[in-house]
Amino acid sequence: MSPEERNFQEKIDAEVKIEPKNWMPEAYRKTLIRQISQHAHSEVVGMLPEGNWVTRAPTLKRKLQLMAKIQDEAGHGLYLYSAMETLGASRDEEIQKLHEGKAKYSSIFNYPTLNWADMGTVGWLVDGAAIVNQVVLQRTSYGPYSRAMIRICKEESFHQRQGYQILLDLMREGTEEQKQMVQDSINRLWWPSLMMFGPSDDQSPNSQQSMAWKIKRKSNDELRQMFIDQTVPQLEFLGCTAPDPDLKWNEERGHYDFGEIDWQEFYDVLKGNGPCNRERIETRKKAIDEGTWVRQAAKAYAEKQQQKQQAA
Amino acid sequence: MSPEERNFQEKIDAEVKIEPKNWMPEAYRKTLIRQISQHAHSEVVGMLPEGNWVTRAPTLKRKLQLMAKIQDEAGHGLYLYSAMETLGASRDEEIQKLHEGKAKYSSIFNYPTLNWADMGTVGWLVDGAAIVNQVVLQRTSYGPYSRAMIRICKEESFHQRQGYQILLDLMREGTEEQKQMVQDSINRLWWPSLMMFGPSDDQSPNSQQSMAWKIKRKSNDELRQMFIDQTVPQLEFLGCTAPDPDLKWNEERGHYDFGEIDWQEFYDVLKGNGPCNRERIETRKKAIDEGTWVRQAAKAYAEKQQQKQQAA
Amino acid sequence: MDQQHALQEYLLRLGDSSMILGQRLCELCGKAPAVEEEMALMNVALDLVGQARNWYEYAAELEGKGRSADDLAFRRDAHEYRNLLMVEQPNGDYAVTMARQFFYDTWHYFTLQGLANSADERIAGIASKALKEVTYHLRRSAEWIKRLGDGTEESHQRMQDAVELLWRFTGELTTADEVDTSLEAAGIAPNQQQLASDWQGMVKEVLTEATLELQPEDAWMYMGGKQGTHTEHLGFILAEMQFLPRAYPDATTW
Amino acid sequence: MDQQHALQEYLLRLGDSSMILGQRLCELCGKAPAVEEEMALMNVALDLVGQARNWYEYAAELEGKGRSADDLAFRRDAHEYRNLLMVEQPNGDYAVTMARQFFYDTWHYFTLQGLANSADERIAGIASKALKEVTYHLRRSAEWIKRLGDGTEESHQRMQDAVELLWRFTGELTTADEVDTSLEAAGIAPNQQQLASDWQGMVKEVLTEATLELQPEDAWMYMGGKQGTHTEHLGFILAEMQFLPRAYPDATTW
Repeated sequence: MSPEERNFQEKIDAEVKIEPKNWMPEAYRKTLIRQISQHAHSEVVGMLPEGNWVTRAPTLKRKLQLMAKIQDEAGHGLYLYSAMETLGASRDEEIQKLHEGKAKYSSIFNYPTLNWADMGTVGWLVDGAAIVNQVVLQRTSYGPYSRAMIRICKEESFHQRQGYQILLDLMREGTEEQKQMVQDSINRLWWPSLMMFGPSDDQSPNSQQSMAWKIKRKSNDELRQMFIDQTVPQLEFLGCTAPDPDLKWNEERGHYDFGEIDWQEFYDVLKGNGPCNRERIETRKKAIDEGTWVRQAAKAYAEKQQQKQQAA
Repeated sequence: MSPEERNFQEKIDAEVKIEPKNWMPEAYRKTLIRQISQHAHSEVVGMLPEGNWVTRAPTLKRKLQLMAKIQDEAGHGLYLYSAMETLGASRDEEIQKLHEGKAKYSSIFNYPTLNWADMGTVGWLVDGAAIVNQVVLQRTSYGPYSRAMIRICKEESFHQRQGYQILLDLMREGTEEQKQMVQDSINRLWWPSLMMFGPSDDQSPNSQQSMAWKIKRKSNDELRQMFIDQTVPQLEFLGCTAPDPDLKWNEERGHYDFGEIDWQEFYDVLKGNGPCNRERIETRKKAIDEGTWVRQAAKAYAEKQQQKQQAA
Repeated sequence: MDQQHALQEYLLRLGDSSMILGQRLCELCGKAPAVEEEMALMNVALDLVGQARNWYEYAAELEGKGRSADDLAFRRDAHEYRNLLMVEQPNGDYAVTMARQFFYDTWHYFTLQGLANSADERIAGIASKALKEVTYHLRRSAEWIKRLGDGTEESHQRMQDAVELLWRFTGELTTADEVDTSLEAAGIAPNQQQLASDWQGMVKEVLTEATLELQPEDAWMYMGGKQGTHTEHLGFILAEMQFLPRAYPDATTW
Repeated sequence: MDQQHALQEYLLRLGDSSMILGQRLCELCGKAPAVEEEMALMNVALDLVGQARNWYEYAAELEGKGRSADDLAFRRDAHEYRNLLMVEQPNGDYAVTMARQFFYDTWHYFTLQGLANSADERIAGIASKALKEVTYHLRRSAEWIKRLGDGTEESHQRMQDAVELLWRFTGELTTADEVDTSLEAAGIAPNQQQLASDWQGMVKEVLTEATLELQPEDAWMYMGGKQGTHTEHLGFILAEMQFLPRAYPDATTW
């Protein structure tokens, strides 16, 4: 281990944040770029399943809430891309990778949103699962990422409560049809939400180094268990069920037991074979491709303005 | 007058049809090409205001009726383009003129269809006005055009009765809202329907020659009066009113009197300044432009097939 | 699964698939690449919606809850629709429109051929009549696959892309579920294995003649429409299609 | 025209115009040319729908028939909507989106500036709050007119085309009818002549700075939205926007 490397690891061990100007191992930088860009892409792609219902929100109040949430997500995307850029990465290049299918984003957004209750379930389960990940990441070793997480977590928690409230209102005051929407939504999104924590620990090769660098701070399976333990009581409070016959409290472990995830589906979706992988990427690619002339114009205009100012 | 010309005019006067292979004056040919192509364009552009509601027809029965009507119109378009081609005109060139704003089509289709009752009113008033024109044209001097008119008139009459039936059903069994749709629809389409007969006789310079050639057989004002006389009793039977305070029976004339048409609007729409002129032409142009590769492929395939057959 | 319920589901699959494809074709009104195609597309759509009405009428009678064919078409939300995912896919360019049509027509043709001999006489009657129309649909769409596949370089590429785009929705056409198999057992629905192999045979033959690459047999398939889990497109289709009956719930006539 | 009725109409014009433009911007979610624009468009849309809610609440109270703001938004068909034709036009490319926004923002800004001094205190309150938001909207869209107008050759041409495309809908922004003038007389609505000349001044200034050609002042204008006669687009917008409340009429909560 070189002195720089030792110094770096000592900082990490002492919970001192690594800042953009500090020395860092190339693998640390790369891992972070990959992780933060994935996270940023997820925020942006994550707007699509919600955008699918924002034109059809059933009341002014719900419409405004959903619009505010989508706006926040665009903001999170920007914030995360900035954090990523502090590591010397290029936003355009990383987005390019996304459009070529080389970069990942949260697989959950490859599932369609098929009824209005999904706008509640996405908030409750999907943002809920994201928060479980992100709460831990607030203490991640890279300063700008950690600070982004602190800010994002706050807003995500708000979204999560709002999502849960949608479901609660539908279950408490809704018609029979509306209650069925909720249960149908949970049936479709339950397992994909559990998959958000990634493969089980024995299948997760990169995790150990990330743990040592404190980029990651808990294992996939630990996080998944945390999520389930906090979510099941909320599920019961709703008066809904999970599509998992094996889900039950284990007194001995002090945790909920749950059934085996369909890993075939998990890896299918990861490989691009999810219900909406194709549409999501195409939508994003089209937006950026068709926006090329707009961005070029903005650049050309800015340059002209600068020249004028210099001339004046 | 040349012998050919005299022979031609004698045939006309004797009500003998002119056929494609017969000699005809160049001006006769040109006038006919213009008139038949306008008529064909009108059938095709006329599909658009109905296409606007075919995805929203409120019952299976009405949807099927509207689809059948649209299909008929496409058929009329084809039939008329064929009649036009017997005069040596090129369909592609005439369509090109349409897309460049150089050829006309019935101005009525530049008005939007804004509620479901418009599907009744278009049938009743618009097809009704068209029929008044076309019934006379069944006796037009050019054979292929005359035969096209006979066939088309039959189907149009069916459409007109169907359109009237839509309105009658709505007025008899509809809710208050549905009845309002009908009256609103008549208010919007009444005057544009009267405009379908063209400028008043004193403003219609080409008419006299067309009358002599028996391309035209009655004057614009005569046809308009015929239409009003047959339509007003139907209007009253519906229990609706026309947006014309001057409309009333003139015992002396044995006809209905009616108010002055807004000729400014008529000429505006003719010049391209109608509510939907731009959209209608753009839609048609886009269809044909975007279909170029399809037509090219069909042609290339047909040629390949022919070559194969010749080789075999 | 009791047979009455299976039959009900099966009729909705037939009706909804025809209805939704008919609706997609209606969207093309005035937008086809030639006036001949305007007429042909509307003609096919008209057949399909007419067939949908026949299936709905039977389904409504069987259900016996006082719902009409119109109620089935205009008053069910997306999760109650049972159409194949294929037919709800967007029109795309004309290669996509025609590839979708061909994949569906092939399925439709062999299905109706089987149903024409159904033990259920009402079904056999509707199917026999529809088969005549669909024979023409299939001939037409197969012809377009060849024209575009073996036309110009551009059309070949577009058709190849269309086949590749839509392939993931073909699994549903050849995969039987409990509804299908229980009705097959009752002699009501056609032999599902036969149907699958007929479909594959015809598709292979036409794509090959059209100089198009076949898609991998083990490709990942997107399914669920027959059971009511759709793509995001269906909701928008229904919002438009059902607007009037829903906006004017008191209207009893139109 | 009695003032209560005029006021009712006027509030719907304000509410509906904001609502429909907000809806059009919602359609762009995930489709903007940059993530910054995603955020900005949704932000503007959010302001507009929020303002619509405020106008609807006042309109509903005034009407006193027990209808809610939601009823006004989700239970009226196209002929009952009173929005400007401009805002219901399709998004088109980004030049069209921004030209539409700029023409409307300019009208919106000067209208709200006038309404902030309305004799009707409730209106003055809503307008004052909205004016802060719309000041930003206008700054932003004017900036885009300049960027695209004076950007690249392509963007200049696109923006020029957009201005030309939408010009026929600007007449409605500067043409007062009886509703406008009767409320102006009552000190409720702003001076209509002033509004028109302010609009023209601002548009001229920004287009000129953006190196864009001005459109003829005597151009033919398409009007009618304020009186409830719309373009063919509005029906489709509403079918989508109103689907859920209409499909589930018994739902009292969402």
